[in-house]
Amino acid sequence: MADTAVHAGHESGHHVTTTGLSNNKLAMWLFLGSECLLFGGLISTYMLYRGRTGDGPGPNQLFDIPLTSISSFVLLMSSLTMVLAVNSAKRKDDANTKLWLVATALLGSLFVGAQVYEFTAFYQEGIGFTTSLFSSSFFTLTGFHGVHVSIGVLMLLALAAMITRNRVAGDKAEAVELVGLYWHFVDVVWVVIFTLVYLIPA
Amino acid sequence: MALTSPAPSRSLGAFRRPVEATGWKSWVFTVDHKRIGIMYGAVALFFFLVGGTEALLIRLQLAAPDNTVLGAGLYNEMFTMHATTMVFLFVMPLAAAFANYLLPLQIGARDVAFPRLNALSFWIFLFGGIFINTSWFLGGAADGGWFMYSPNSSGLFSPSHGVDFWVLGLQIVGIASLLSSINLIVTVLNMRAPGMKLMRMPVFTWMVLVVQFLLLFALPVITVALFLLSFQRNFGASFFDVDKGADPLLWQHLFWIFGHPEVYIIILPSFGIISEVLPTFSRKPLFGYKFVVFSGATIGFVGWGVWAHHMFASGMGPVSVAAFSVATMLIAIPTGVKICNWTLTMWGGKLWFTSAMLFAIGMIVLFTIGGLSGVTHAVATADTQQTDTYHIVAHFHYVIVGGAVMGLFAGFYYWWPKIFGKALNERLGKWNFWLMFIGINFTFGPMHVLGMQGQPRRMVVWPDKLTGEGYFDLAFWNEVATWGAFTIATGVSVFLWNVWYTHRKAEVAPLDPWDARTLEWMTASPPKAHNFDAIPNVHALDELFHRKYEEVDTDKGVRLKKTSTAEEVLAAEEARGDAHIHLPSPSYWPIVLAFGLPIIAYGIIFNLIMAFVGAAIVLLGAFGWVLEPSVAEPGDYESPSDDHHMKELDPVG
Amino acid sequence: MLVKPSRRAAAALAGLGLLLVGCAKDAPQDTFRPAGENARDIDGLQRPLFYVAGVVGLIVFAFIGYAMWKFRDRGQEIPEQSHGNPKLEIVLTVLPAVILAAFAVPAVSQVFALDKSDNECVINVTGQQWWWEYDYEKGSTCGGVEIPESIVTAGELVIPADTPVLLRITSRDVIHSFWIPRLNGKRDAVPGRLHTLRMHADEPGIYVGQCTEFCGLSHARMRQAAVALDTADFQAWVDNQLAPYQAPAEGTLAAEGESEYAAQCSRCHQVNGLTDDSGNPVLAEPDQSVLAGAAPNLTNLMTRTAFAGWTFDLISDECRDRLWNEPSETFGDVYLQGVWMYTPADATTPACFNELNLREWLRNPPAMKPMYTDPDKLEATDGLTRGMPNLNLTDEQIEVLVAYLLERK
Amino acid sequence: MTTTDTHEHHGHAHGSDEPHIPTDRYFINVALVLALVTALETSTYWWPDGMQTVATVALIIMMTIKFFMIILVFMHLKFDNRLFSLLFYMGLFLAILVYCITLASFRFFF
Ligand code: HEA
Ligand code: HEA
Ligand code: HEC
Ligand code: CUA
Ligand SMILES: [Cu+2]
Repeated sequence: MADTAVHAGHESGHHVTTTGLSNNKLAMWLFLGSECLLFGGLISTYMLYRGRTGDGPGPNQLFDIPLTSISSFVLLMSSLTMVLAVNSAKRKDDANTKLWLVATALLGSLFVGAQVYEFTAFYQEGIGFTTSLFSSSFFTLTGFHGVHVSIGVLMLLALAAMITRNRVAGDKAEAVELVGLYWHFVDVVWVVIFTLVYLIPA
Repeated sequence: MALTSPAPSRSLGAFRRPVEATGWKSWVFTVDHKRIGIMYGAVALFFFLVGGTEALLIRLQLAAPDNTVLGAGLYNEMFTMHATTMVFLFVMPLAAAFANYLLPLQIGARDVAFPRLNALSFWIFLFGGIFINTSWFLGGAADGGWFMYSPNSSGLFSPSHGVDFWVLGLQIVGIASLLSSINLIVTVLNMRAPGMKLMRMPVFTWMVLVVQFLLLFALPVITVALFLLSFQRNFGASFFDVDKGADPLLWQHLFWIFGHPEVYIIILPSFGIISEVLPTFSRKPLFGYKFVVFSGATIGFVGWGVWAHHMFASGMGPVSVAAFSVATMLIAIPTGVKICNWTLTMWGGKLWFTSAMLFAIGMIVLFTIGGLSGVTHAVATADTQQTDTYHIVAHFHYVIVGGAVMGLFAGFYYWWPKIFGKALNERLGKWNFWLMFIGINFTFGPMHVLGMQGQPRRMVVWPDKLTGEGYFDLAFWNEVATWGAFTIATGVSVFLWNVWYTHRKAEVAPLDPWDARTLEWMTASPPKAHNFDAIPNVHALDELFHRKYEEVDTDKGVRLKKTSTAEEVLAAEEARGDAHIHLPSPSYWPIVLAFGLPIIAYGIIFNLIMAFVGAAIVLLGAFGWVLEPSVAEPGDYESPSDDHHMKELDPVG
Repeated sequence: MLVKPSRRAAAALAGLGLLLVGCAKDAPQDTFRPAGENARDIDGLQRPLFYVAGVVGLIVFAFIGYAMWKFRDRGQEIPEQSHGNPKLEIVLTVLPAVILAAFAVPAVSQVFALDKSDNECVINVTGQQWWWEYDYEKGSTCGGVEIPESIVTAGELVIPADTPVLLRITSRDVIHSFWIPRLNGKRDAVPGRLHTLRMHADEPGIYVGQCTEFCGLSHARMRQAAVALDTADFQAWVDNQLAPYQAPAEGTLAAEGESEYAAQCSRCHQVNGLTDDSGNPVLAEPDQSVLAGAAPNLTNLMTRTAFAGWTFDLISDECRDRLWNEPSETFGDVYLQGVWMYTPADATTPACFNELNLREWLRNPPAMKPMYTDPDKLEATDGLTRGMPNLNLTDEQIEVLVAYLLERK
Repeated sequence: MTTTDTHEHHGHAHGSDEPHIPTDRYFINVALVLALVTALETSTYWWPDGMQTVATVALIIMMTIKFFMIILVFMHLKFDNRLFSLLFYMGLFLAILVYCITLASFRFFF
């Protein structure tokens, strides 16, 4: 979305907006507001169907809380590294920005890896995507979240690469901040999922 | 983003950036909101003819009892696609067309906030629309009705690919709307000219803003529903599979949480349009501007709490029914405010009955009829008699065709000279209006009777033995409705003729043919690529009016006198114009990226390998997009600072 | 032809004239002609609603019309640029609010009033593509009449008049909606859910309806009727439904039909009391052939007036018209005779029997009513049909089957 | 939406409205608190069965705390322009509203 109309007479590199706020950041927040309704729908579907396990196992037999707690913790910490990346970028400290971006991506990948492991473990216990309503809605919800994390990892790595090759079009610090907003949001969604799906007994 | 960033001009080496200012390439790769708006409009009108032809086939089938024009299967596909086409491929994009074209002009901006994203939205919409309609040729269209209730929409009960096309197509079109909603909200919040405070924005801009918020928050809900359905149909999940314990009402809730805001998405742009047209042709400001704006926002908000009025007979329980019944009645209040304000705008005015004005007044009348029947549905027990009968079909066609479509036609007549430099013919316009106005009443008026006499909707045949006699002769009323539909079609044909006629014959229209009031009339017609030579400074609501008129003392007291013409206002503006203006440059990537989406969708239906190819195209598009600076390097492209290329431009082409 | 304007239009206009002198014939599903308590309550709220809506509309149009005339451009000055009048706005906001509040109160209380579900006469109603099945629960009492055994019928719901009846509605496949306009509003039949709907008919008579939730291919041909009978007639109806099976006399066409039936039809349809050669009851297994897992029970087919989703008449048009217009006092007597109604006592064939329809049905059901029965296209359902397939019966087979079915009365 | 009304073009918008951004140290402290809360959350898994209701309530509260800490601090909503909060909270509010009503109509809560 590195894209904007240009007002006349301001060729200084910064365009002026009515509110003084960045177009890109407004767009990102709007998008995140919209995502609330997306994840809300998926979470509600899960809540409605979590008890409908058919002949298959239910959440209580299945979830490995210690493992998920660790991966939740990993994701939480990736928010910290992300915010450090943003701060570095604001200081125009490219080296540290890249470092923290890659660290965030690594933590994110770790989380996705844990999720893949979790899914395979479930699969071996005989619960697949189509086993029951519970399983379908569980995999859909966590899968959607996983895809969001994966896209985030891709964006982080791409951003790090672009910073290395100095090919970020526009305000670098803002680009980092935008990816950061997305990343934190994905984390926040997991905070909700972790509690509602894993910790609160069905 | 900024211009000064270090970025190579030919990001992918092989490709040169498109630079054409004329010819087909200047349209296909354009990022100009005006051209995108025109393309949205043209495509939407095309789909109107498609959806209208489907409507005519429906009406032919229903013209007589036990008729045999369409078979049951085809009929079901027909009304499903009629509704889908009309709602998602006609009214929404046509509103997007007006919004795209006018919004930047009305707030005094050079373009929308994200021009390439804007182009992307258009192409995604176009490809999505084509994608859905190819289902007709690839094994049959969707046949589950436009709200696609589960479990009838599952693979078990609708095994053809029609529903897959519908699901994936709406998913694609939804992406387009979501992106453009973000784009337009940012535009309104951030791209306003100096002095253009929120409460100085034209009402059309306001209503479009509310609509974009509705889209922003409603689309993800149907996205969820569509994902659940396609996971069920294509990947074996069981979200709506009752045997596995699913509850089919989940779909209904998800659909209508989206679906009800959707109906306000349909109507609010027209509310905005007529709020521009009425003041102009009454020579008075809109009565109660603040109330109109505020009630529009209220409608948008309350619209979130009424969705289950579509489910009064679904058996969701009396508490829910009662609560939603009351909530639904509430919504009549802010709408009533608008009706009153429009009427009072005319009150005491100096009315000029142009075609645009007639359409606007016709819109109020027809919408009021539809709105009042809406209130009769809101009383839940009464609705259990009305629901799923033609009484409902009457309601929503009055509000949609009588409200939204008439409003959009008012917009055509009002803004045509702005957009194309030539005014639509007024004589033909009046024929257009009266044929449509009469046709609508004859088509949808009798449906009130049909419904209350017990004719349910979505019935391919209606048995002769169930028509009464005289007033209750349903066969007669059905026949009237069919004649009415053809009257509407004649009206629409007159419109098409008018477009052609104007394009070929009409003279160039004056700069300010209607003595209008808002910023978009303060620039050339059609506007230059960069909209305004100098970004206007705004001092008041109805800025242009205040620049044209002054209060002067006469012997009869204070009178309004026209002290300068629009031409003079424009000349003064141009005189302080910037010499050099950079505009965002055309780009390949929007159309490339958009093209990948239907490929993915075909792939999901027919062959997963194809889906990967589509995904690769999307990735390629995204990659090129991110690396491409928004303005071409000087070597690539010199942005026109004069309007020489606009002269060569064929506005309709 | 698609549009047959002249004759019908003329008739309708004539009818319109007649209406003024009060002789128009109502459409059978007229919601403005409630025939029972529930529908009457709704009507009592709905009518004032329409009147008020109409009056509000007229006021709005009068204002618009007046403004259009009064303020048309007659060369007057550009009017004063007034921006509104907040006081007036508030009045115009409060006014509709008051009107709406006046309707909200009865609207809410009626929702709860109509939702009561205590009742001793319970009938289970199951929708499926594309017909309704009724199951009178064993042991319930309807209008003083005991139901000693469960009774299963299709299409035509027989209830005691002037007695509250509770329907318990569900579905076996997709969503349907049960609606008898003159008796009550609609209630959806949702698979996996049980919904209740109260029925009450003041007087004996026939009240027709239609499935109103889109349910696929033959939604338009999924109809139903409620028949109300007074206590004595209802008792007679129940007794007849539970009467023991009467095998056709040896050597008749019907007897041939019985074995044809056992061979061809009994895998889907049930005729209670039918036994095979060794005396074992013949039990249908519709779930082996039909997706919904049921086919109409044919034990007393000839007591109904229409079949196959109550779409095709089992009685002739004249008899139907006569029956529908039968005064309530005599209605039950006529109705209980089934296809033998209006038949002279000494006649050997039923005067009202619409044999043509039934034959056509047996010859090729999907041609008469669109259904999913083409074996090549039943992949999604593993070969189970949705509806009755064409069994490629010969004329002789149809002949004997009709004879057999004619005795299912 | 008063913030958006004050929109006369300030010379260089970016400089002037740049929100106050806390130091790295501050963020690390916040992350420590978050980690602590997560640990507490996880511990509910081993709480005795009799405390289920208490655990549920506690979990919801902790979830809310974490949610808003991340939103407000890590995503800078607390320091940033109020317009961002408005846009996001609109979505959040509508999501909670419509989905809770939906679940309520399925008798999810009672
Ligand atoms: C443009 C689209 C649009 C608009 C604006 C509306 C507006 C309204 N609608 Fe409509 N509606 C649809 C499109 C729309 N609808 C569609 C498409 C369907 C069917 C979907 C389907 O099933 O396929 C539908 C169905 C529908 C139903 C479900 C019916 C059913 O299926 O059983 C209900 C029930 O309450 C309803 C109510 C209302 C109400 C109360 C309003 C109100 O907003 C109307 C408010 C306006 C007025 C009331 C008139 C002006 C006011 C005054 C003059 C003031 C004085 C008024 C009073 C004192 C009453 N609508
Ligand atoms: C934006 C929405 C919209 C619009 C504009 C319309 C417009 C029209 N609709 Fe539609 N309609 C719906 C939305 C809309 N409808 C919806 C949501 C449903 C419910 C579907 C469902 O139940 O699932 C529905 C259902 C519906 C039905 C009920 C079907 C049924 O329940 O069985 C009918 C029946 O008469 C009907 C008729 C019409 C007619 C006559 C028009 C007319 O106004 C159309 C006028 C336009 C034209 C006639 C086009 C002009 C055509 C020409 C000039 C011909 C030239 C052709 C070429 C050059 C190719 N509509
Ligand atoms: C594969 C299953 C199947 C077989 C075999 C079958 N039917 Fe049917 N029949 C049905 C179904 C399903 C319906 C309901 C169709 C509808 O109305 O949509 C039906 C409806 C009918 C009806 C209408 C009943 C009513 O009250 O509405 C009659 C009569 C009938 N069948 C007669 C027969 C006869 C006679 C035979 C044998 C020659 C037969 N059927 C064989 C499945 C079957
Ligand atoms: Cu059953 Cu429609
Ligand atoms: Cu609605």
